[in-house]
Amino acid sequence: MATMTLVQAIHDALALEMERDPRVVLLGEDIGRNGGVFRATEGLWERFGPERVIDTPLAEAGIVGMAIGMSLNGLRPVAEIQFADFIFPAFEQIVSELAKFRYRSAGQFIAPVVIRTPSGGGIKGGHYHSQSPEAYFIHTAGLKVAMPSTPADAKGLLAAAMRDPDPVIFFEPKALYRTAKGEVPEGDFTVPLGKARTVRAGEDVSLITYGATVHVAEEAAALAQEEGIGVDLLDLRTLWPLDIEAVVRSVERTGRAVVLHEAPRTCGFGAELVALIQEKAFLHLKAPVARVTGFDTPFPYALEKLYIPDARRVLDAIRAAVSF
Amino acid sequence: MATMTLVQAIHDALALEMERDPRVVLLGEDIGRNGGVFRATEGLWERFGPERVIDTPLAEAGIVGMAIGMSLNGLRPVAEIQFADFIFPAFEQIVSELAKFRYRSAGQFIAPVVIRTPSGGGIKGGHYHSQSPEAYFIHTAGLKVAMPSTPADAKGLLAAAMRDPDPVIFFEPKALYRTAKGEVPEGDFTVPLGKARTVRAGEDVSLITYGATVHVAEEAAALAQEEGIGVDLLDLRTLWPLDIEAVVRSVERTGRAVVLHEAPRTCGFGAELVALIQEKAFLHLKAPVARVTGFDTPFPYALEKLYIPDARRVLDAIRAAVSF
Amino acid sequence: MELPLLVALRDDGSVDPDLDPKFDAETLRLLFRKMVFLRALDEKALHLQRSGRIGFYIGAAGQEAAESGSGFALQPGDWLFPSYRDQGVALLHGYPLSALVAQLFGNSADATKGRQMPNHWCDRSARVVSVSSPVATQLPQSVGAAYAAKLRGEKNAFIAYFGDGGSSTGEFHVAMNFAGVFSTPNVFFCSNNQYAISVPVSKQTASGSIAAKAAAYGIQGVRVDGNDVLAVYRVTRDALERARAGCGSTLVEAITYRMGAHSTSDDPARYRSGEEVEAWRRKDPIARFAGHLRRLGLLDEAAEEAAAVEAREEIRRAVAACESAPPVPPESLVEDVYAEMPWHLSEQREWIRKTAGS
Amino acid sequence: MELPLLVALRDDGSVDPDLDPKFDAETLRLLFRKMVFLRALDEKALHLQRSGRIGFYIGAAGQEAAESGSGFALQPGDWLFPSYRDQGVALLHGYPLSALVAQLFGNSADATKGRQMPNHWCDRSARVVSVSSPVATQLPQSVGAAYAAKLRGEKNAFIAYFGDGGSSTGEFHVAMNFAGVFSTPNVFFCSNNQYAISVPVSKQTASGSIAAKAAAYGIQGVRVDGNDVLAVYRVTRDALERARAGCGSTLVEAITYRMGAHSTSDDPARYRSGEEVEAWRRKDPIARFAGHLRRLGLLDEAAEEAAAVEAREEIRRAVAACESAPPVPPESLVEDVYAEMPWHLSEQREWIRKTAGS
Ligand SMILES: Cc1ncc(C[n+]2csc(CCOP(=O)(O)OP(=O)(O)O)c2C)c(N)n1
Ligand SMILES: Cc1ncc(C[n+]2csc(CCOP(=O)(O)OP(=O)(O)O)c2C)c(N)n1
Ligand SMILES: [Mg+2]
Ligand SMILES: [Mg+2]
Repeated sequence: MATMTLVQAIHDALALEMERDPRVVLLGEDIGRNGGVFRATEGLWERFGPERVIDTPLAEAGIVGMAIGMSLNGLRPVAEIQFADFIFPAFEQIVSELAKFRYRSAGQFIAPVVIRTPSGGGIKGGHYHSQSPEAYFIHTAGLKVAMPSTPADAKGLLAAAMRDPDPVIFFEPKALYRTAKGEVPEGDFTVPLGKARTVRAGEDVSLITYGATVHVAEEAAALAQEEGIGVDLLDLRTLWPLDIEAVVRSVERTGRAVVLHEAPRTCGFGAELVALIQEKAFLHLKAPVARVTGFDTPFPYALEKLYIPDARRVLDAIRAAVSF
Repeated sequence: MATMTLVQAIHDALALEMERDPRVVLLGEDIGRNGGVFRATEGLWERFGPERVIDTPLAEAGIVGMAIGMSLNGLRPVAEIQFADFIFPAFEQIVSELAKFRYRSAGQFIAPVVIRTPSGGGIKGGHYHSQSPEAYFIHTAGLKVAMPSTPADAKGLLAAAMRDPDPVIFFEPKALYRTAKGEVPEGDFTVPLGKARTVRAGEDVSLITYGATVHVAEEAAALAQEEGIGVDLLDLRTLWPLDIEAVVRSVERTGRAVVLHEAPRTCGFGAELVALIQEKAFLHLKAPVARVTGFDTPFPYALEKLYIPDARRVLDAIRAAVSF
Repeated sequence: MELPLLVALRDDGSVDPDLDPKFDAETLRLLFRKMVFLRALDEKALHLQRSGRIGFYIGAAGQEAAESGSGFALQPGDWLFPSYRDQGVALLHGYPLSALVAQLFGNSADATKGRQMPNHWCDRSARVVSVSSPVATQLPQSVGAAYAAKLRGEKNAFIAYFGDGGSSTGEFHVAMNFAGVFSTPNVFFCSNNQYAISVPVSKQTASGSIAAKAAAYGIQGVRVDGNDVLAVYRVTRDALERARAGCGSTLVEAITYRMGAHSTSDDPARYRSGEEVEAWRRKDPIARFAGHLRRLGLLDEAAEEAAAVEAREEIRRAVAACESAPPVPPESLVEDVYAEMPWHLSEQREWIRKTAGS
Repeated sequence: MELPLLVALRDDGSVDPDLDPKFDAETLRLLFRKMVFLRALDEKALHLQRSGRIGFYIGAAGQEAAESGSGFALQPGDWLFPSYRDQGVALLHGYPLSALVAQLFGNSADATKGRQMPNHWCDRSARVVSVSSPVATQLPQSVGAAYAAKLRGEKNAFIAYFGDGGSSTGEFHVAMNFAGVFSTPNVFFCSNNQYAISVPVSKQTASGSIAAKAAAYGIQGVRVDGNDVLAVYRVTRDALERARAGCGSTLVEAITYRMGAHSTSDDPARYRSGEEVEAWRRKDPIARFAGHLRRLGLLDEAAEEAAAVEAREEIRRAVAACESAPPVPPESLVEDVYAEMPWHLSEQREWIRKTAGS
């Protein structure tokens, strides 16, 4: 075990997989000589050469389109989109192409591309350096979507994504890049896609989240504990395909649930979680499933702190659920 | 009143608004001399000239980007995206720009663009001539989203959208273009955005839908009636901002709800409807809110009929809700 | 910025020696039969569509020289990234007719399980990449695939097809630019058939030429008479060879004409005149090549007729062999979304089993 | 495909008579003060950022000739579609310094309610369109705005700014292409400052020149020495005039250099050498213009120093006037999403009222 920040864990996964598998190539803006604007690829250009760590022109459609083509022809490309906010020029390639290759060719052509991209707020980045666009991709059949909350998961999930036969959109909570530190297994290590992690067990209310808000949730759960409320806290890790069993098992036990994310509320992933929970555990529910989310506005600059759910908002929702 | 098909009603709204307001311009692929691949703009190029009915190069990003610029400078552009499946090259312009201009400029710059686009299946169009991507846009703060199910609503909602101060994504269920016929008020006529329509009243279960599946729902409701089940059928007309009062009022009365759409299930608009209903009417619910939706696959060619929800699937869900 | 228009088959009946591929008689005849075959395929498919036996079709009548000339230049290891109109190239690159016809029917004989509309086929073993409707998305993909080959030191070329309309997309720009920057072994073949559905190329770009855009990317640009099968062959072959030799990418613009409708959903009379169509009909690439072969004494009326009859017969057999295959099974709806079926699709398969009674 | 590089201020101290805008002495001095002002603004803003008083900043040191030369050519009715680095142009086009500085602080003095990061300002009354981060999205918008003016018979020009990196985007391509096809009154001003963050322009395009890409769209292309304020003024003025006169669009490439970091989040030492930076520092556009004015006897050391002092003082006052304005009110979070607040945002405002206690 080594202690790493989340961005170091990402780096570790990339370096190990590149070492292990010569088919792995990285491409994106400023990922080469500059080592990535968040330094996730630092030193890899020097180590693996500019043919495998590729600085591209400024065109996300080109980055993803090129990655798709690479994957069709046997490489395992990892595309970096510098900020999740800039993924939209590549939306056509992702939604119309990446997600549909296997299906439309009935398995003849597959596109196992990983798209890594920093998402979420917390760095005073305003509209375009803060968004959490995961719901767009969860709604798109054919994609897998993951988001780690700890360095160990960051390494393990990314390695798993890089070995997965399907395209994976891998969101990295940029607020955690340097603030999340933890023990990370050294060398070869994967965390399977599709398995949630119980962060803490509790009997009174399920709290379901992923990414940066896992830490907010932990804070809220600790505060709730002080009030005698036991929180069953689930970190989804893979958003889609969801670990539905873990979710249902928890809610069946607690009968109450709060879902938490930073992304805007309306048609966010929280809505899907609510829908699934009430479909699968209706008779266990003692209170409506509550959503604690970002606001239905563009991501603000000055009011960032207000926008991002904090422990107090989560605690309020926990209390409301328990006292419903 | 005149009897019109849905596409004729669209045409009528466009012609009348162009007549009424010289700021209105239309732009898109093949909308000029060709009158649009579905003939929605037939004759308008001849009548209003190529400066106001503009055939563009093949680039949706250009169409929407240009429309935004036109709207910033005082025009009222209506952009046609030939099929909703081809809206993704414009996703960057829509999500990063169109939706955010008012907010980021604190009201200094507004972009009242209408994007008309045919959506949904039913014409054997396969992957790329059949999709229902409304959820992407509902999730995007700053956009309004509407979808008519009748010729009268098509005319009235489109006219309202063209006069609205906010950007509107206007989905036209292409399966209804020629199959939906009905009475349409002549001359100036609008249907306010944000107001649902009760298609038929009933006491046992709420059935909530929009667009082409309104007709499927009517069929299912009639079948249910034969079994003695009274269906309260709501056609949302405007998807967002939702007529939340109408939804809650209905579900409070019936205590049971089925939401129905053609789009894929996961993170579809149905999930948001379920989440809202259980948040706002939890104690009235006698059964889980059921979703009847498209499958979580790309839209198929050969199995189109299986993909699109039919009256039988809706009826099954109604029965299940009532007998829960 | 005018690039010269390369022509091999001159009006006076001679062949430009610089562009003449110098085919032997057998090859010339074979090439002719390939063109005739395409015309026959289009006719049959349009007939199948009109009679309701298939749902849709996109023909390429008038573009046979561009299709066959370029397709003929491909070598087995090369990759093809086609658009929906390039069945002619795909067949020449090893995509079996039987598979193509089965795809039109989209029944259980279709290797792609009826997933897509007609004209949206693929064949992994022939390196024919899956066609998609969104225009020009295949272009950046072809650059990535080419990059992969280059990285491994393989010497194949990667050809991608698109139309004049496609040159307006953002994808065109990023693909050409990436190909220039990474010096990949790509050939971008633009079938400039004068129209993007109803929009004439004059409204698509003010540059006057699509090939000339190559200079904006530091790649080669070539303008060729797209109704001249020998010239098309020659410039495509050269471009592919440059690619294989590591000399970078080429943008080929083949000037041709779509003689029929954009697709079976289109009515071209709405946007172009009979005279215009007639003028281009007189430049029919098959007739033009036939004239050349006749002048060389390699073709007579009987042989011409035989080629058509033979083609029709082969197509008829292919149709007969698959038309009555059973429909695709309902459960296949939820297959191949992922490598392994996740729980939510297994659930959805259960609904299908219940409701479809299978 | 090389376009000539236009230079007015020659190395030998003379001015190319064909490019000389023939400014009077007062105007030359004014232009100089504008450039000095920009440098001072950057210095102050960087200082504010380093000391934690503002969160972020994007400077343009080294690009003052491109900014001021082009901005000086704008006329009041013209529209400006800037990128995040073009505060210099905006100020010249009537965007008040007070507003710009307030935007850096994003507090209640900011006309845009602290909605965006520093450098993302706008001003409707000055026709300065809202800056957004996504690169090049403003380009097609500027074509639409220009189209609107053309439709109404107005005679304004529409200038949009972007960088060398921006030329790789799909938005660049569609904008140039639409401008060519619709013959709109646009000027596309590319500040080729040699880098897109860390990526040198040689890896951005293999064409060697961005201006040369204009030919691909049938519009005018001009390459100008971007560190030569007179030449930049001249080519921009001409391009704007052509636009206003209905002669279509121009793509201007100004060859310049970003002397500082990409933004306050960037460390340029990671990707470029000290020698390179030093070489460009010797081409500092302000020093170069100062030399010219000195040779003309229009500037001495005292005047130069006075310009800097005056600039610093004006900026200091602007900062002082808004720095301590109260923060934006919490409820403003949910305003301006729509013209009228829908129910769901009213609900969200209620939560804010409750939790923020306001
Ligand atoms: C991105 C996108 N937008 C719109 C369409 C609808 N569409 C299908 S074909 C076509 C015209 C294409 O013209 P061109 O590229 O010249 O190819 P051609 O059909 O002439 O071979 C259009 C607009 C599409 N398929 N994809
Ligand atoms: C679409 C998009 N992708 C990525 C980014 C991140 N990014 C911000 S500035 C920049 C470089 C821009 O370079 P250039 O266009 O040359 O302008 P400059 O900053 O040099 O003025 C990048 C990659 C972005 N803002 N937008
Ligand atoms: Mg064409
Ligand atoms: Mg730059």
